[in-house]
Amino acid sequence: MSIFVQSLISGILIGGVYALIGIGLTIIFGVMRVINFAHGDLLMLGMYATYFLFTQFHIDPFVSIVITMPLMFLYGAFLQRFFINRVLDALPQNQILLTIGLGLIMSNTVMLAFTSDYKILSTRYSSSSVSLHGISISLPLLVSFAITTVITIALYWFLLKTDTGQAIRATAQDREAARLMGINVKRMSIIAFGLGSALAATAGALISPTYYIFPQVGSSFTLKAFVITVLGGMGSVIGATLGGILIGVAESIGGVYFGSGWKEVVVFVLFLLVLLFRPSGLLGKSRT
Amino acid sequence: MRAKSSLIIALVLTLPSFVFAANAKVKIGFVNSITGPEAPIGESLTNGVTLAIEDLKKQGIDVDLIKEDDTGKPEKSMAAFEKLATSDHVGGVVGPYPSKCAAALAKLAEKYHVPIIIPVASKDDITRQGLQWTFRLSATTNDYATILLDMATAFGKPKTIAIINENTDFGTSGAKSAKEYAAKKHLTVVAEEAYAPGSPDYRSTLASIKGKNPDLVFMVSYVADAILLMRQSREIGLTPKAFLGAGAGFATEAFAKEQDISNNVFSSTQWTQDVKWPGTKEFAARYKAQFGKEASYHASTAYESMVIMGQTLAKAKDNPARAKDLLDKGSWNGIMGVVKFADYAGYTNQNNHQMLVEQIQNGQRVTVYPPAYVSGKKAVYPFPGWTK
Amino acid sequence: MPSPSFIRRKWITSAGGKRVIPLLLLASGVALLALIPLSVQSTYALHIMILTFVSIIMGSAWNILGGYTGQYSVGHAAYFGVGAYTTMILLQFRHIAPWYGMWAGVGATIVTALIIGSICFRLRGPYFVLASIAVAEIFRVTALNLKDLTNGAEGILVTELPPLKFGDTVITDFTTKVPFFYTGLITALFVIFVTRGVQHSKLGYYFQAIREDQDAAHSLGINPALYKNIALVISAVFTSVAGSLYAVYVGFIDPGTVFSLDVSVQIVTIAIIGGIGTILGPVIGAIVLVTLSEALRSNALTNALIHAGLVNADSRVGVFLKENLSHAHILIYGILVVIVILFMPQGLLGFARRIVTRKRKG
Amino acid sequence: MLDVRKVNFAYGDLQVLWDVDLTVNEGEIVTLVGANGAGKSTTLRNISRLVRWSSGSILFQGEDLGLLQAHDVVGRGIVQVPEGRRIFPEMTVLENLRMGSYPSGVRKDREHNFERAFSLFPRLKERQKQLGGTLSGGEQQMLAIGRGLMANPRLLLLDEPSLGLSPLLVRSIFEIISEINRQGVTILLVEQNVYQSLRIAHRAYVLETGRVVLTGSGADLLVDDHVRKAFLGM
Amino acid sequence: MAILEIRHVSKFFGGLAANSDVSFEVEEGSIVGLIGPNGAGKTTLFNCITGYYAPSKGDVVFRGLRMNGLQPDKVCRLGMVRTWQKVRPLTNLSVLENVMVGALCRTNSLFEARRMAQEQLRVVRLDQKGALLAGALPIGERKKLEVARALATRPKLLLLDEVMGGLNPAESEELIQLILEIRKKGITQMVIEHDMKAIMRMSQNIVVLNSGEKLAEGAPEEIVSNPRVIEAYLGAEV
Repeated sequence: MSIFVQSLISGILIGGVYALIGIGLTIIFGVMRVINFAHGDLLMLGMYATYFLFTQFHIDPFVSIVITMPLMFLYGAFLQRFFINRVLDALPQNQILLTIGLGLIMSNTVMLAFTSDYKILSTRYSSSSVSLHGISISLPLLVSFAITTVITIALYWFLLKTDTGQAIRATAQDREAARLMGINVKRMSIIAFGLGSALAATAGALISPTYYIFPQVGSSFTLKAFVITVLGGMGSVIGATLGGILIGVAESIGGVYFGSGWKEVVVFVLFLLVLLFRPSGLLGKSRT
Repeated sequence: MRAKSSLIIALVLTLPSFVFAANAKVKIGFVNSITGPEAPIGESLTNGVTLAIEDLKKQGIDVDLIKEDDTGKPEKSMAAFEKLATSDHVGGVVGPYPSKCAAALAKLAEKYHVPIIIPVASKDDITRQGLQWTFRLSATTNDYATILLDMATAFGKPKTIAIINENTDFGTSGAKSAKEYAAKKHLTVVAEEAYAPGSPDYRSTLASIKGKNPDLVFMVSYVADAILLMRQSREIGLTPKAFLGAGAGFATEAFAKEQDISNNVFSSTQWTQDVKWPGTKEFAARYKAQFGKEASYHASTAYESMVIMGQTLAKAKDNPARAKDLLDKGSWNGIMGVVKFADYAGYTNQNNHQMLVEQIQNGQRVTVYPPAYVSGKKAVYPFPGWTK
Repeated sequence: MPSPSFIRRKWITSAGGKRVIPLLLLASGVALLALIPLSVQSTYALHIMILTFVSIIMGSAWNILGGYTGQYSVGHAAYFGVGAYTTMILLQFRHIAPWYGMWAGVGATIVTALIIGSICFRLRGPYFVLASIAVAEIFRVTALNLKDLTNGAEGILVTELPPLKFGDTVITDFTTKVPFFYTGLITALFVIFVTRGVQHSKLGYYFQAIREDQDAAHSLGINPALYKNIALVISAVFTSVAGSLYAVYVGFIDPGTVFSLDVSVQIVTIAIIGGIGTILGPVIGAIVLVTLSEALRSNALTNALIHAGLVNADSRVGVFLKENLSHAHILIYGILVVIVILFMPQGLLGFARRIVTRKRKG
Repeated sequence: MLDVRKVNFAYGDLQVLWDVDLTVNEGEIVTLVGANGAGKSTTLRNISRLVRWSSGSILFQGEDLGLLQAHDVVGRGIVQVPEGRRIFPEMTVLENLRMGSYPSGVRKDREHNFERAFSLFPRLKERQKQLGGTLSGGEQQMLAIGRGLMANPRLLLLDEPSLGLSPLLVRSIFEIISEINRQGVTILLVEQNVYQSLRIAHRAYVLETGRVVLTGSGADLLVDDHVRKAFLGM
Repeated sequence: MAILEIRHVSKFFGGLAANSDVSFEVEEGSIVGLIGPNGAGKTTLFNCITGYYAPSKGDVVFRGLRMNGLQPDKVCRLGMVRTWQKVRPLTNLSVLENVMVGALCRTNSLFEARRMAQEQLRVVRLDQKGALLAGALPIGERKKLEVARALATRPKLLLLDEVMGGLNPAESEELIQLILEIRKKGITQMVIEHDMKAIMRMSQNIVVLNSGEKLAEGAPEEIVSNPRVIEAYLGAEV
C-alpha cells in the first residue's frame, strides 16, 4: 500500500512537469495545427540555459526561470517568425520535417558549444527529501511542482482573462473569425510558439536540479509530449494538464506493477486506446 | 590491395628491419562516437587518444591519425572502417566504443586483414568468434559483475541481491552475468528491474525494491542515471549493505563529485587513478591538467590501445599483417597493467584484464579490491547509512 | 473555392505518358550499375552503394503509402524492425537461412501491417501521424522486453551466414560485398518497377484518388479503408525486406537500431527530400542523403580542401575544420533539411523540374 | 464613405469578381443581393482584407485598404459579421463579446459597448456565461452581431445574418439591423432574403456571376421585374 | 416506377435535426429538383442518401434495396453517384485520369477505363482538355468534369449538388443542356439548385425543403405559385 502511495505521489509530482511540456505543445498545435517535433529540444535548451546560469552566475535553477522563460519566449518567437510561419499552409509532413530539422540544429549546436558530456546540476537540495508517514517526497520535485502549479494558474489566468490570452484562444478556435475581430493572427502565432517554447524550457529548468542534461535529452520528452497532448485532446490546455499528471502516474504505477521495462508500453498502449476510442482526447472537443 | 600489401610484406621481410627507426610514420584509424547518443563517452576516448598521440610522438612515432565518427550506429561504423581500410590504407584501427559497432567492425577487420584494437567495448561475443584480427584490451561485461560479487562475498555474508539495470546492451548483459554469478555465490535475487534510461523518475521502482529489503543492490547504468538512481534511493531511504555499481556511470568523476549520494558506493572498473600500474598517476595528472576533468577508464583504455597500436605499427613498418603478428605475440606493461592478447576460455585475442573495484569515499575514488591492488585506504562495508 | 494547395502540389506526378528514350536510358543505366562490382575495386564505394540501395527500398516503399496514398506514416520503423528481427531470429536461433527467413519476415510484416492499419487508418491527419509513431514505439519497447525472443537490448549478432545454394551448387557464400550489392540492386529495381506498375494501374489511380480527396474517392466507388490497407501492406512488405537486408548485411540488430523513431524519420526524410509521389523522388533522395551524410561524416569537405591544396592540414584553419566539421556533420545535415523544406517544398526532384520548366518557358 | 472601384478578384485561376463598383455613403444601409456564388461574400471578404483583389481599389474614407492588413481594417472601423456566425465555440458569450473589442482603440469603450449589445439583445445577457458553441442558431447570430458592434464599427458588414433562422427571428434581426443603423452605424448587408433586406435598405446592388448588373434604391428594386425573375424564376 | 424512395428520413446532429421526417419518391427517368433556402438540409439529405451519413430514422430505398448504412463506395457500385457542392477534383491528376478513376468502378482494365473516360469527356465537351491537370481547370469546366466523372461510374441515378453554383449564364445554360441530354440516356437525376429558372426548365417534380422538413412537393408550376414556398425562399412579406 505504501509503495502504491509512494508511486502515486511521485507520479503526480513528476506529472506536473510533464503537464508543462504538454501544455506548451498543445498551445502550439492549437494555434498553428503544427506538430512540433522540436519540442523536446526546446526543453533541452531550457536545461542548458539553467545550467549555464547556475555554473557561471550561481543563480539557483528555480530562480533562473525568470531569465530562462522570457529568453526562450523570444527564441520561440524567432523560430515562429522566420521558420514555422513559412510552412503554415504547407503539407503536414513538410511541417514535421522542418521541426525535426530545427531540432537537429538545436541539439547539435548545443553539442558543439557544450560538448556532449552529461551535465549534472547539483544544488544543495538536489537529493534532499521530506518524509511523511514513511512516504518520502523529493524536496526539489515538490518545489518544482509548486512552481508548475503557479505557472499553470498564471497561464490559465492569462488565457482566460487577458485580451491577448483570449485572442490566442480565439485564433486557435477560428483563425479567420479572429482576423475579423482585428486580431493579428500572425502575431498570435508568434506569441503562441514563444509561449510553448517558454513553457518547455521552464519544464527543462524545473527538472534540471534532479535530472541530467545532455544535447540529445530532448527526444524522449518530445515523444512524451505527444502522448500527453493527444491524451488530453490536442489543443486543450486543461486536457494537457490532466494528461501530464496522468502520464506521470501511469509511468510511476506501471513501473511498480508491470516492471520498469514495460511501463513505457503501458503509456503507449494507453495512448493508442485514447486515439482509437476518443481521438479528440479525454477533454478535447471533437472537431470536424 | 591485397597484392600491394603482400608486396610490402615481401619488402619488409627482405630488408633488415630497423625496429624503432627515428620518426617512424604510422597511419592509424580511430573510429569513435563523436556525435550521437554515445558521444559523452566517445569524448573520453578521444581525449585518451590525444594523450597517446603526444606520447607516441615523444617516442619518435609520428601518427597520422584519421578520426572517423560512427554516430553510434553500426552501419556508419562499417562505412568508416571500409574507408579506413580501402581508401586510407591504415595500418591498424582503434575503436569503436559501442559494442554493436565493435561487433560489426570485428568482422570487417577479419575481411580486410587490418588489425583492430577495441579499447573498451565490453560485449563478450566480440572476442568469442575466433576472429584473428580483433584484439580487445578491456575485460568483458561478465567481469564487471563477477568482481563485485566476489568482493561483496569476501567482505561480508550477503544473502539477497536486487538487480537494477538499464535496458541497454551493456545493462542487460551486465545484469544477466550478475544473476548467473549470484546463483553461484548462493545469493537470492529478490528483484530484477530493467528500466528505460532517460526517465526522470525511478522512485516507484526503488520503493518496491526497498520493500524487499535486499542486502546488495546491484546497478548497471551510465552516469546520468547512476546519479539519479542514487539520489532517489536516498530520497526513499533505500539502505542495503552495499550499493554495487557495475562500472560505466558509477566509475566516473561526475558521480564521485556528488558526495551526498555517492559516498561508500562500490563500482567495478577497468582502471583507477591510484592503481599501481606503471604511469597511472602521471597519466591521471596530465589528463586532468589538459582536459580539466578526471580521467575515466574509457580514457585510459583508449590511451593504452592507441599506444600499443602506435608502437606495434612502428615496429611493423605500418604493415597490417606484421602488426597483427606482433599484437598476437607481444606483451606490454603500461597504465592498464600487463596487456597480453591471449586465447583462453573461448576467447581469442582477449586481454585477460584484471578488473578492480573502487569505492567512493568522500568524493575520492579509492581502489579497495582485489587486495593486491589496494593502495592504502580500506573499504567501508557495510553501507553505514545515508548522511543527513 | 478551390484548395489553394493545388498550385503547389502540381509537381506530384500523375500517371500517363510513356516515353521510349527514358526507358532506354534506364536500361543502360541499370546495365552500368550491374557492371559496377566488376570494375570498381573500392569496397568502400560498394558499401555506400549497398546502403543507398537499402535507402532506396525504404524511401520508395514509404512513397507508396505516403506519396501516392497520402498517409504520412512516421512509424515505418515497425515494419523495418519486424523484417529485420524475424530474419535474424530465424537465422540465429533456428538456423534458417536469411533468404528463407526474409519471407517469414514478409509474412510477419503483413500481419503486423494489417493490425496496425485497422487501428491507425481510423484516424486522419496529425492523429494518424502520432498513432503511427506510437505503434512503432510499442514495437521498440516490446522488442526490448521480450528478451527470450529477441535477446532484448543485447541485440542479435550474427557471425556467419550460410552460403546460398542451388541444389548442391554454391551460388554465393556472402563473404564479399558483391552478392549484397546485387541483392540490393535487384530489390531496389524491383521496388521501383513495382512503384511504376502501381502508378500505372487501377491500384495506383485509386491510391492517388484517396490522397487527393478521400471523400470524393469514396463516392466514386473506392473503399478507402481497403485501398489504404493495400497500400500499407505493399509499403510495409518492402520496408520489411529492406530491414532484412540491412540486418543480414550489417550482421547486428538491436531495438535501438531498427525500431527507433530515427529510422522512421530517416525513411520519411528520404522520400520528402527527394520528392514524394514520384517514382524517382525517393531514389534521388536516397542517393543524395546517403552520399551527403557519408561525405559529411567522413569530413570529405575538409579532406577535399586539403587535397586541393587550399588549406594546409596542419594550419589552424585545417585543424579547426578537421576537428569541428566532424562534430558538426549532423548540424549541417539539419540545416540542409530545413533549407530544402523552406525553399524546395516539393523536394529535389520537384525543384529540378520547376527549374527545367521555367527555363523552357523563359 | 466606402468606395469599391473596378475590383477584380480571383481564387487561384478562378475569377470571382469582375470590375465590381459600389459605394456606401455614411449612414446608409446598402444591400448586396444575388444568387449563390454571385460574389457577394467575396466582395465583403475583399473589403475586410481577408483576401486581396488583383486589380481595382477599395477606399474607406479616402484611405486605400489595399495597404492595410485584416486586423488594421478592423481598427479603422470596418467590422464584418461573417456568414455562418463564426462564434468562438469554446469561449463564453462574454468572452466572445470581449474579443469583439480586441482592437486597442476600442477597449476603453468596452463597458459601454457591453451595455449596447445587451440592450439590443437582452437574451445575450442571460446567457453571458454560456459557451458560444452551445447557443442556438438565433442566439449565435445575435452574439455575432453583438460581437461585431463591440468594435465601435463605423461600417458594419453583415453576411447573411438571417441564414437558417426561423421567420420570427428573421424579422427581429432585420428590425435590429435597422435599429443599429439608426444609432449611426453604416451597414453593408449581404442577404438572400431579398424582400426583407430590400425593405430596410436605402440602396441595393444586384450581383450576377461576379458583376454588378443592377443598382437602385431598395424600394425600386423591390418591385423590379428583373429581381423577381432572377430570384424566383417568374 | 420509383427508382428511389425516401421514407420518413430524419437526421440528427446532437439534438439538432438537420432533416426531419422527409419522404418523397423519385420516378425512374425523371429529373427531380431539390430546393430550399441555405441550411434547409438539402446537402444533408444527399449525404444520407449516398451513404456518407446513416439516417437517424427512416429508410432510403434504391431500386427496392434498403440502403441505410451502406458505405458510399457500395452505393456507387449499386448505381447511385453524387457530385459535390464544392467541387472536389483530384487536383494532381489529369482531367482524363479523374474520369478514369470513376470508370475504374466498372472495369479493371486501364485501357477500357480510358476509353470510357474519353467517351464521357466527349459528352461534357472536355475531350480536348484530357491531358490538363484537373486543378488547372476553371470552375465551369471543373463542374463538368465532376459530372463526367460521376457518369463514368455508369450510374442509374445521378445526384447533382448545386452543379450550376458560381457559373455564368452561358455556362449554366450549357450544363442545363447537358443535364437534359443525360436524361435522354435514361439516367435519373436529382438536382439541388438555386437557380430557379434552371430548376423550372429541367425538373418534372420539385421537392422543397425548409428547416430540414419537406415544405412542398409538386410540379414546377405548382411550386412557384405556392405562397409558403415564396415565403421560405424570398422571405415573408410582413
